[in-house]
Amino acid sequence: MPMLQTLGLNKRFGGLHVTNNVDLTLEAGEVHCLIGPNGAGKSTLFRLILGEHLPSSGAILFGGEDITSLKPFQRIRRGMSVKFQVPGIFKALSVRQNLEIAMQHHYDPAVLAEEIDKLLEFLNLTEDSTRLAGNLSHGQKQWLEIGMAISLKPRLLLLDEPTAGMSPEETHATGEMVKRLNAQGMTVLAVEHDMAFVRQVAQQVTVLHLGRVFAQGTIDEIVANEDVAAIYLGQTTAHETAHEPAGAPHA
Amino acid sequence: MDVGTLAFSALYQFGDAFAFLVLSACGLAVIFGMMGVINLAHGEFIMCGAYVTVSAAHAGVPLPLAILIGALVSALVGAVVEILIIRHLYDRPLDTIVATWGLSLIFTQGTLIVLGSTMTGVGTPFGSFTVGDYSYSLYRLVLCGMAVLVIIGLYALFNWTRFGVMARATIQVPHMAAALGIDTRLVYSLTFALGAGLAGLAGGLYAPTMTLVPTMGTTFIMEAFVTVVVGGADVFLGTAPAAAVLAVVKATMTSWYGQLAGQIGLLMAVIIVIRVLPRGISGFLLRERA
Amino acid sequence: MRKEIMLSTLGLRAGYGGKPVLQGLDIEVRQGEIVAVIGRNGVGKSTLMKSLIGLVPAMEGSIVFGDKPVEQLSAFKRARLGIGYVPQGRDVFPRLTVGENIAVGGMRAGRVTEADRERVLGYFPILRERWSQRAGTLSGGQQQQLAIGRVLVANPQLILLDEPSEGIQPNIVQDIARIMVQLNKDTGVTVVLVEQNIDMIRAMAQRCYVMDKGRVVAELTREGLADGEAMRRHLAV
Amino acid sequence: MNALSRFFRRLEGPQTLGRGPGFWVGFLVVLAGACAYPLFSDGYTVGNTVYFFTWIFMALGLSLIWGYGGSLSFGQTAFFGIAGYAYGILTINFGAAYGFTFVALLFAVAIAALFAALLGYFLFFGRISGVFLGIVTLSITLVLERFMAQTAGPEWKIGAARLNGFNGMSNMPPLTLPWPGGDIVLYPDVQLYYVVLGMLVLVYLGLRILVNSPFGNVLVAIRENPERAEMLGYDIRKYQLGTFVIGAALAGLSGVLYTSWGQYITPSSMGMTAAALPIVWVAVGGRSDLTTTLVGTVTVLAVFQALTIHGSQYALVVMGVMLVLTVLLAPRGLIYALARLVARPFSKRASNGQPGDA
Repeated sequence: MPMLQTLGLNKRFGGLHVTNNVDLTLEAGEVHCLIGPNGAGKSTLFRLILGEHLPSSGAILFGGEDITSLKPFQRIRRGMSVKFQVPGIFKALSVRQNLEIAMQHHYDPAVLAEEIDKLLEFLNLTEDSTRLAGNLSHGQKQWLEIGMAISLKPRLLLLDEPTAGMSPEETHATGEMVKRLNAQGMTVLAVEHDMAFVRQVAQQVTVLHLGRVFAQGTIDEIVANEDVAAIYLGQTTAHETAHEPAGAPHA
Repeated sequence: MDVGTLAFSALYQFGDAFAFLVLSACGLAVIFGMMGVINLAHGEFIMCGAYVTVSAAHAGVPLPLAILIGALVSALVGAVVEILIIRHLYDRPLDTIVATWGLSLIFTQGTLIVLGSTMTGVGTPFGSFTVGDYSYSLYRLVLCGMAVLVIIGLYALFNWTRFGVMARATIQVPHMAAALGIDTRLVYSLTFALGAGLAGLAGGLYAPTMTLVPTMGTTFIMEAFVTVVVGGADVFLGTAPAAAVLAVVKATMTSWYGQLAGQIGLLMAVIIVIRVLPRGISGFLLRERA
Repeated sequence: MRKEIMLSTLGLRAGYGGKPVLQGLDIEVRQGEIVAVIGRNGVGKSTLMKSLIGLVPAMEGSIVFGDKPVEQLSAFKRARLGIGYVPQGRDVFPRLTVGENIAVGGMRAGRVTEADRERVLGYFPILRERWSQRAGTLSGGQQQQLAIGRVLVANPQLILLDEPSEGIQPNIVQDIARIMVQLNKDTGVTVVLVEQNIDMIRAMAQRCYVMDKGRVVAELTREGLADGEAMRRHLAV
Repeated sequence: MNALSRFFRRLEGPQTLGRGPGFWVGFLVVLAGACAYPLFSDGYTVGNTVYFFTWIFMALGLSLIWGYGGSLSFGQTAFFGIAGYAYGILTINFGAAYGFTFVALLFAVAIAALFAALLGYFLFFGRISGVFLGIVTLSITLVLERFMAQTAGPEWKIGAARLNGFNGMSNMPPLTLPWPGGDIVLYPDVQLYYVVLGMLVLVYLGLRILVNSPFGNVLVAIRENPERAEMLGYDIRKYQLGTFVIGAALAGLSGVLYTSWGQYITPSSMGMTAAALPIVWVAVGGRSDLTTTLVGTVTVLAVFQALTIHGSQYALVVMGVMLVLTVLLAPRGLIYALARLVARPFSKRASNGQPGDA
């Protein structure tokens, strides 16, 4: 049974058709990346899956259960977890408190402190545990939020641009972390721009464009796809032959 | 009583309630719609307009002019308040509520200290007329007309003038308005002054119909709040329809069970509307994103 | 190409809160140039545009427009000096009509003259068709044309164009690129372009700055722009 | 045993400013001073001091709702009034024998809490927040005041209790302790002082435990970032509703104590001015901490009373000015700002000295 399935998902805002008949299937245990140009509807699809928006039509199945009309916290309790693009952390609280709030209902109070310590170490934030989360560096904030997300021990982890603003080394480290979590059995859906990251982690890639599923396949299939190149990746081969814009000035 | 007089009576009650709701609320709605600020000193701007109007009338100024002076003085006070206080709090809406409440305390008590617990009013002009067995105040009809005029005037101001278009642009996307050369701070100051001025106008218009006491603002604010909450952020799509709907509720409840019932009816209406349409009538009409 | 410098920054540090996103950034744009700024997501390209127009405060360093330091001026004053800003995501006023949007754009120069309006409509004829429609109901491509037309109507000397291709169909992207080049030729307007779409950069830009971590780390000439390998490396695609 | 010690360890934690031995020594000194105070004063003055104390419960409740939870309620005095009237109606009808006044106290507080639960359900489950919450709660308070103000006629009575419209109810029995050899009637005097002081200490410590518990963690998380809190699987509406009810119960407790202290309650205790006062105390003190709220409330009340004695008219003007200035200059509260200033050198040393939290 697929971990997550969207069936004919549509979302309109006023006159804008942001998500257009999207069918997406995530098999249990895979890392699936969602790519596409800015404004392709990735974030909206993400929020539909989370339940922050309700779809105009269509259905969402999670582990076979219809969750289309469930509230976000109910989906979280069924085993989803999310890391947002802009780190959604509690800025005025310490790093430790952030994790405590995330974890307090999932662990026995007797071992909670110990579990927090373990996670802090995993996130490389041990030395910053008493700092206010708002004072962390950008990358550290991203890490903290990933930590809060995985501390719920989700079946499905949703990552919205997890490496935005990270250096190449940090990006790579994040990729390794995602692979480790996947090896432990976690299914991951990531929206990402950074193709190096996608190449590093993805087993399946879906390209969204203008709210529709434009292409789907493995990373190699996607990279080889000329249509994808035209709208998004801008591959040189495709570009220099067929896609020279009409008005380009000549050198 | 025949059907005609009955209908007239109902219409008169409705018009009276509608005028009161529109005039109480429009100043609050302009400020809320433009800046997302709920001005808890709104009642005190109304009181200010009423006091200035009556003082001017006592000094021999004709009533219409006196009302205008009342509105202008309120607008001026509003501009000063915006510059001294509100301007610094735009990113903290809850604190703005708290600060304007502080202002409300200062104004109410300050007026009590300086002018005493009550002020001699002016009589209601125009007298009355009878339809069937009942007599009606002509001035109430004037108020009704004024309410309609205010709505039309605001519509014209926001749609057909340079300031109006600038102001609407500023509400919708403030940073972009600034990036296109609009002095958004000035727009905010003027808008706040406009809202305060409209409150003053309401005060001036109702001054001849009520006793002037420093706490008279509280007579208006509940109605004003309720109208704005039910209407949502848009003055035209929100306040006017909300006032119409609420006027029916209020007029019906009032004529059946008395004034308090009218207010309780309003309160029930607001709780129900807020539960069903969290962004008010205009939010529903516009179906804004998110 | 004329030599006068239209816009320059020196050691510009800017950003929100404590930590600046721009960390000592220097650029120099000459009058009549179209200069692109490229770089990965999150390196501060949009912050640069916002700090040039004044929506993000400069903490340190200078921004000179023409011969006037502007880093202390608020956004509306910079706009009135002749900087036109077309933001990422377009930010048209959704509940104003197309005509009203154009009118707001013209306000810094007083009223919109007949001639200016016709000039803009000449470049973007679609706006004439949609003149009394609410801007929020336009498609992305139409909104982008409106956003450009809205600054154009006030005859700016410099246009800041932030990711104009974002979320727009390829053919309209090509249209916009063509029109901008035409505009540049016709009026000599200077353009700073932030973009990720390689086609668009090549179609428009005469020169290109590469940004990383809030600084300029490389500069590409027109020849450099043609080198696909280098471009892809810098965009890290 | 383990669970119990964990429970008491929550007396201090990241959600409360005062911690460490220094704070608790100070706390005990102040408490000892408060206990000894009646020895150095006369019964009348002590009775007056109780008047101050009665308000603090409402302030602490508002601190919980607004300062910790981030929802601004202007309706605390509505719950205050409801409980006050309920106490009056119950005790006038059933008298004070057999400790019934304390049963009435519990009933009155429960009625206020029930009303809050009903109202809160509509508000929070309708996702009302921010300024709207303030407006609706204020409107309800004002309508309640007007309702009570028009109950002057003889038809407005419940059992033997006349509501008396604008003049309010009076002559209900004060709290009465059943005691072998004769009930102790708690008039505003030393005995009442100790009873209320005891309640105050219990409520204060109880709230400290609450805000440092998992519940308090979630509450603060909702204030900081409701979306994230929801994405951690918390039904934030339930937490907000729970907090609102607790805050209302505390306001109700204030209402009962006030009513029994002065043996009267009037509609104006729910009016615009009355509703503004809790906001002033809590905002000026520092809403996001229980201790600063408590200290702030006592301070502002003392200043207010001093002003009232020396120029009663100006007291409210000064309150208004204080509120505006606090919002503009010390948004987190004056006492809070002071406390941070004093605590800074200590907290630095603490965080350097011992890694992890204390």
